[in-house]
Amino acid sequence: KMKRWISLMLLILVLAVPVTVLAEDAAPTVAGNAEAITAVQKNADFLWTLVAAFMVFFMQAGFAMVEAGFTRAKNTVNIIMKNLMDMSLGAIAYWAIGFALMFGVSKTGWFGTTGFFLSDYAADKDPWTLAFWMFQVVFAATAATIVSGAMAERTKFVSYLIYSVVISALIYPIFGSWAWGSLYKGSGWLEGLGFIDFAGSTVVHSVGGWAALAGAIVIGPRLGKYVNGKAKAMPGHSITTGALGVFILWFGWYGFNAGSTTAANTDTALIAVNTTLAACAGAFGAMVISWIKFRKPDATMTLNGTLAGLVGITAGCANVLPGSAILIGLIAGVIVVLSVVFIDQTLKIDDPVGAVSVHGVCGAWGTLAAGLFNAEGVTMKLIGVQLLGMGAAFLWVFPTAYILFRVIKATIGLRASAEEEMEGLDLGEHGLAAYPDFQAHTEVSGAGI
Amino acid sequence: KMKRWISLMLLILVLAVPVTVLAEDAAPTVAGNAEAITAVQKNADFLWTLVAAFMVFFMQAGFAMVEAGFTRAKNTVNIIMKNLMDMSLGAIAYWAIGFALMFGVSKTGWFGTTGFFLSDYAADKDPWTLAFWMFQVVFAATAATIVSGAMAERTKFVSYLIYSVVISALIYPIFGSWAWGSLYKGSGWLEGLGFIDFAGSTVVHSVGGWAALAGAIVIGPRLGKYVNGKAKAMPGHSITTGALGVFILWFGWYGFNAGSTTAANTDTALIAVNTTLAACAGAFGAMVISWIKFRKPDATMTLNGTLAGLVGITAGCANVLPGSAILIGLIAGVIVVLSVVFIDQTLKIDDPVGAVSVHGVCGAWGTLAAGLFNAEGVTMKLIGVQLLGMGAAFLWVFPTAYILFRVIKATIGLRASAEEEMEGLDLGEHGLAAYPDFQAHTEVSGAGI
Amino acid sequence: KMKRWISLMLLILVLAVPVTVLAEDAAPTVAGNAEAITAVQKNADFLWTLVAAFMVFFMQAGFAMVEAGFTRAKNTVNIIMKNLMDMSLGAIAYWAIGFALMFGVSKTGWFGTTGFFLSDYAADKDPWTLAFWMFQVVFAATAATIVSGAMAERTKFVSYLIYSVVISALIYPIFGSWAWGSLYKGSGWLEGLGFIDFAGSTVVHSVGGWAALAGAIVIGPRLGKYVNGKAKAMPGHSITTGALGVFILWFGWYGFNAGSTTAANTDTALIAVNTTLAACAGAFGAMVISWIKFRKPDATMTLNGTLAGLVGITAGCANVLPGSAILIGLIAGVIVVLSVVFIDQTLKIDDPVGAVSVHGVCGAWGTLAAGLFNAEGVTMKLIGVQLLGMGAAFLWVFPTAYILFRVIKATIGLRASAEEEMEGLDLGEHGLAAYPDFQAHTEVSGAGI
Amino acid sequence: MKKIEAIIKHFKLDEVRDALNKIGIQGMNVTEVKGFGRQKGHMEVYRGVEYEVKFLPKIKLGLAVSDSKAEEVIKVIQDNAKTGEIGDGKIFIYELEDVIRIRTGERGEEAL
Amino acid sequence: MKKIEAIIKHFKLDEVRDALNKIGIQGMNVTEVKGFGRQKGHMEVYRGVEYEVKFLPKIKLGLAVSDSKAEEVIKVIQDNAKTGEIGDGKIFIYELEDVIRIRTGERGEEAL
Amino acid sequence: MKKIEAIIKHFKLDEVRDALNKIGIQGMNVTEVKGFGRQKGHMEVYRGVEYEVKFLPKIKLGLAVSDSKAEEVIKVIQDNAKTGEIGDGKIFIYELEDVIRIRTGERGEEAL
Ligand SMILES: Nc1ncnc2c1ncn2[C@@H]1O[C@H](COP(=O)(O)OP(=O)(O)O)[C@@H](O)[C@H]1O
Ligand SMILES: Nc1ncnc2c1ncn2[C@@H]1O[C@H](COP(=O)(O)OP(=O)(O)O)[C@@H](O)[C@H]1O
Ligand SMILES: Nc1ncnc2c1ncn2[C@@H]1O[C@H](COP(=O)(O)OP(=O)(O)O)[C@@H](O)[C@H]1O
Repeated sequence: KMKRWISLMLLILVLAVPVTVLAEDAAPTVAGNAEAITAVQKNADFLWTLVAAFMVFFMQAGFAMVEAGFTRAKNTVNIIMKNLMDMSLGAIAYWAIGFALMFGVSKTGWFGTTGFFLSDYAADKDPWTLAFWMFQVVFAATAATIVSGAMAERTKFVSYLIYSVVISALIYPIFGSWAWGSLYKGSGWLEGLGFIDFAGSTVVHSVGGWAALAGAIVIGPRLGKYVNGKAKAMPGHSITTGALGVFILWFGWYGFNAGSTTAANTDTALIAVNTTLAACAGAFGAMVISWIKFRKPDATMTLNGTLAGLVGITAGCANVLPGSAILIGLIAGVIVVLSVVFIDQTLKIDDPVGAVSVHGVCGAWGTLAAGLFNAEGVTMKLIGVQLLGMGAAFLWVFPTAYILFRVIKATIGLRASAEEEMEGLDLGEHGLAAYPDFQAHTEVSGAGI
Repeated sequence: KMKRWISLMLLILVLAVPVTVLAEDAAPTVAGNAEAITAVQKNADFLWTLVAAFMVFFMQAGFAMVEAGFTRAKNTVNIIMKNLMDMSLGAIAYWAIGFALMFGVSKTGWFGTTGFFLSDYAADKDPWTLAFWMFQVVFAATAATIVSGAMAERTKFVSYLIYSVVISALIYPIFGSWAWGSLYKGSGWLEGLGFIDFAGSTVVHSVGGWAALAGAIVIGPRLGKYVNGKAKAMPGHSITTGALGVFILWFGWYGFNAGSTTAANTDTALIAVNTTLAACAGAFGAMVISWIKFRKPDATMTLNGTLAGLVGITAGCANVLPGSAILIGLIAGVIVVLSVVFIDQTLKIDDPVGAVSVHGVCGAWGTLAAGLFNAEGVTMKLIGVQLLGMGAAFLWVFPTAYILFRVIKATIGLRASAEEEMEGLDLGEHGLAAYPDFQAHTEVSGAGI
Repeated sequence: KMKRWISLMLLILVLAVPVTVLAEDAAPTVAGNAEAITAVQKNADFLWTLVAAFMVFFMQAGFAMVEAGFTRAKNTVNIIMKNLMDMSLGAIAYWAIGFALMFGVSKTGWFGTTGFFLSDYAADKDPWTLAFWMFQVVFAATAATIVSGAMAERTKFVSYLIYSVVISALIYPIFGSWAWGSLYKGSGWLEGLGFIDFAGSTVVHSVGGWAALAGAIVIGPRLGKYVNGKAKAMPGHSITTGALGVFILWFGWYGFNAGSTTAANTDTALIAVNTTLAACAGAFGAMVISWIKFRKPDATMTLNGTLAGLVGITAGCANVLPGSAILIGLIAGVIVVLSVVFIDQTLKIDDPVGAVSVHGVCGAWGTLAAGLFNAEGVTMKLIGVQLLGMGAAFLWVFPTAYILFRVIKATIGLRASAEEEMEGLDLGEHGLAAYPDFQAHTEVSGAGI
Repeated sequence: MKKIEAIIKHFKLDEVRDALNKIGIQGMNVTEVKGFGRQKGHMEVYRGVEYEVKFLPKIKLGLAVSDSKAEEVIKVIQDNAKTGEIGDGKIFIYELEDVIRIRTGERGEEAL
Repeated sequence: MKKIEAIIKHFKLDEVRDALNKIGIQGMNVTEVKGFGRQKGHMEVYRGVEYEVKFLPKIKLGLAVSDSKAEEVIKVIQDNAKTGEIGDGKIFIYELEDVIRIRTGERGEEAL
Repeated sequence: MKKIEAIIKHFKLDEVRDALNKIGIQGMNVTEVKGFGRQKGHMEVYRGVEYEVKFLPKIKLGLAVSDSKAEEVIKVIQDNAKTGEIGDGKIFIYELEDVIRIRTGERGEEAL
């Protein structure tokens, strides 16, 4: 008797669950318990998916700091505004259009056609639609924000806004639907073939990276970057800010990778460990190679290496072993250094923060590595599919982004005026310097010198 | 047989539950399972409530960075110390007094009278008291810290400390008990009427904002802010720092809003989505309006707009639809720009960081909006109650805060000496400049110029 | 009938669980439910353990900012690189060796001997091994990174790298195995005696602090720090950066302490509350004492005090009452100020950021306090064990670290050249200034002056 | 022509500049310097260590003016930079041999 | 000897310096100054408040040269700092009585 | 009176200042400048690109002294700023026509 009562009360206590079925019962039933269990697990899934999404959102701060720190002080306000607005406009565009194209019902396998303006939720009121959207929108924002770094210090603000809407509404979601559509209502041709890209080395990072490449090519180098064919160094204005950004990105990346389970399960452990080891190995690889090549351990390269390791493990974080993760990260760290130098000095494409190398090149590497180091064993077919996916990403993103930037250039113009660029975009575009009142008060350090 | 064993072991494995009831049973029972389910859900609730609380705590860093970045370098140490100490003293005051007034048993409906010094926990050892307190104390700290921005660059340090104890111990908790008391042991008159303020547009932000208004009025403008009746611009010293602060606040806000369920359930998804869209729309709205009004997209206004959108959605984040969230944020973004200009140039009240506009004004807007856009439909009565709540907040907070600041002014003094203000509060109040040894090493950029 | 179907579907929905047992059943069984419940709780445990680990990882950013902000601009790149690399190399070393020594099967009770290169996981594929490792590796990184602050502005980069591998691979894990080994497969002699150090006041902080002490002694003071026996002030270059670091550390500390349950249960609430109150009290204590001693509330001391409070509560966060937490933090805040002054001016050991005082001294205090304020009551035996543990930490870490640094000094050298030190390690070691292109654009503030 | 160099207090810059405008001064340049003089820097404490802030932040004005205008400029600076408190600063006068306006190549007085 | 002081635009520094190298200038020093002249600063808006950016960032070059070299140096600076637009800056020439090289104690011309 | 301008190494400032105090120097002002001279800046690498650090950070001291004190001051600066290595810097001496103390209006020697 007593016991029955207790347990009944307890059941009712399972507030989180709309326990309609149970309500009618006088006492808990096996079926009722089973339902309650599912509900609790579902709550945990929501909890994890959202916390992970919040961490991924925080990466926006990381991107803003990295890009601000690695560019010159006179363009800081501008780069920050770009990072803020590509998230702000991008999220609204993704709500209106992007999500539907990426995860809507897709007959063709090439893009979705249902769920614009989150209409799925309006229809069935299933909160999972919202939780899933929340997780996906911050991914879209990540892809979008990558470009700002590569086009920093010379891109017209308004033109950048247009770009960021287009990538969030069309370019990113369409490719995304090929590889991830079936995570919700879609069904992409690429995932159908068994393409492995767990958290988005290709879907997010390469996509962002190749768009960045197109942008950097179309807009051309910063004034004074190439003086009679020789690349000139244009150091950023705050390594401290840049490093903080990298740490924030690393932190957010745990949400990015481990959160991609969108379920609170035990797979997250392997993902977290792989993410950690790859990042560490990436930093180490980049430091060593830069030490050898440039005689000194280069800080900006080592920081890029950390990100390279993270990008590299993103695709395979759930299907490779920790040992492989170290290898993947290490190689990514080496690749990024070579790639930065190659793009900057050989291709003479001006990418102030190395976005193309970090996200585009290492994203490709990571996608390949997810196949090569697959714990379930590697097959020719798998490698083929991975290569196909990598190629598809490039062939879809680069041309479309290239055309986009060309069109912008031909119409409203892509680049700030030369005067504005020399004076700095901050005053020209925003009428505000980043450090208007900075006083070093160095008198105090009279004691410290 | 075997199966029984397994399941027994498994049950025992449910470590988190004080499984007294189960212990006696040889095998799991339906009632036992039901109890275990409740325990697991409870663990999830604790987990989410605490993680959310930690995120809200992190907003302290955001406030510190925003206020430091948007004020002048010579007052940076001071503003940081104020942000650190209003949390530190405020938390202790809230532990001793505030929590009891806000959530203690309240016969009158005007304030609680039990649970000082967390005595509830001492009594029944229910850990939920602690989890709930943890979530509430960071809210109190948020309300308290808002004021420092509006009174920045001229307020005496010790006077500020006194203020922050009073708001955390009395002003905030008493109003809070009217609207939220019943979340624990209290019962407020306002919530009784059906007042909607899910996460605190009014309870936290307006309260902070109106206290900030009182403070800014009583202390008066910074020296040189108004020269023969015209407002002068006093740009802050680091937009980078300010922007980082805004991103941190946005991140923490997810805990602030979604955490206000204080339960791991599926409602959090809608809240997270609304929070995101409102923030984005707020940034967009502020950017556009500033672009129109000031000819250029103003960075500090856009950053304020982001916060305005967040403040605006805080009340209604759980009861409006995503589409409405965009509208609410957009309007908040517009309001904040107009309000900043109006307060600064027409009312001639000097609020260096726009705290009154962001938290006070947009908090009021958000509270109204929670009624206007209520998904369950809007009634005249509801709007009435919302307006009543907004009015009650102003009528309680502004006078009490005004009196408080007047009393401080009349006794120990509220404002730093003119010399100190001109020289900067850092040296005067703390004997330390914020950037004592800052060297730009610009020689390196010889290459970069 | 219908009902059966529903519940079956629901059960299958419990995706997270490898529901082999259930699969065979047509309908949910009591035993099956019990198993499912355990699985859900397990998922929650993973979720919390990993989220906490990510927060602790984020402390690396905090350490980097604190150490960068509190040292001079010319050594900023170097200190950041050290913080980045001690995590990167440390994690790999801990994966290869450290974890095995700390948590492997330990016959002797002095160190583990199994599980190198995470071989435990390779063997049984139990994901918990990975989740647990993830949580532990960030602790190791914390212990390792403490030293960089005490040896800042003069330590050769390569020598620091070697040190950080050794502490992460040997010094920290071996002590850790004494106190925490049994959390996994080990069994340490110290924990056997009932030593209380819940989250690591001694295991992590004192260990790091004593290693820092050894390092600071062996390397000697910075040039110009002691001029004919008098300590000179060498202010850091950005209080803003340092303060941000402290806030980040505080945030991460919630993961550090509350996460040490490595289970999603209700104990976390008390831990979170104690952590909060101790940090607040620590800031308050340090502010007051510095105000008295130095005539003004010292910002860097108050920030140190916050950390002191956190270090102080780390050991006892789970076994003392909130009231005691305030006392513990308060005392820690006072201790740290006295200790910094004593070490700097009396012992004449140059510890630029006060790492020895914050982590070493307050770690010891916290360990003692965990005994003194034990809620279950304090016994002579308990105090004895606590003292024993504190002593053991010092006697193990200080000598080994001292020898390590001496060996490095005797071989590849520990200290940068005098020229390099005067010019700054950034240019010498990394060929890059931290703020190469910093322009204050003060012209804008013409309006603001 | 004369080169006039004035060390003034930070917060006096606006006033002095406006006053100079009024008497039609075409140009000047401003540098942030650290000053050391009778006005001794205060003692401060950093992490428990006492130390003297020896240098105070000052503003250095540099103006090239015609001989005829010199005295007037000096007077204007003095009147507007003055607080009467120690640390107000100083005005230095030098002989200026020649001036060239880069843009036009003009020399001497008309280059001012 | 002469002391030559030139106010030039920020982004002209590299050019001018390289040109001076070519004619064998041994040394100089550079200071960041804020300039005020014909070229008026633009109006800006901060949080809705209009204000004039009165001072523009400029670079001040300081060189000590022998009388014989002075004119050449002036010409080189002028040619390379010139954009033809308002705000190009100015060159000031002063008499320099003596120079000492700290390292060696040499005085006068050979100390340059 | 003389205006003495000295370019010295960053870390020599404290020494020089203290030495000048000893011989009773009332005032001076200090500016951070970037120096260019015999002491060539080192080559650095930024993200794989080699570039020369052409300017080195130096400290510029400015002192106005009476003719009688000039030589002594010069000697003190030279002795204390000297490391014997290239890059020690230089001392420049100019004729100073007049000085005004803003606070009091005193002119000439007593204004120093
Ligand atoms: N002999 C000097 N040479 C160069 N600058 C000086 C000299 N004396 C004073 N100054 C500058 O003038 C400022 C004010 O001088 P100070 O003696 O403090 O006040 P006052 O001029 O009112 O006596 C000093 O901070 C310093 O920058
Ligand atoms: N009389 C002056 N004394 C000192 N510096 C001056 C003077 N006139 C101009 N300058 C400097 O020269 C810079 C350019 O002068 P400006 O009048 O703007 O252009 P321009 O010389 O082409 O007419 C100013 O920004 C200022 O730094
Ligand atoms: N002709 C000059 N005019 C102005 N400043 C100079 C001149 N020559 C040298 N300097 C300054 O003196 C500093 C030291 O000169 P440098 O030639 O490097 O060493 P040294 O004087 O020992 O030969 C330079 O960095 C520069 O700031």
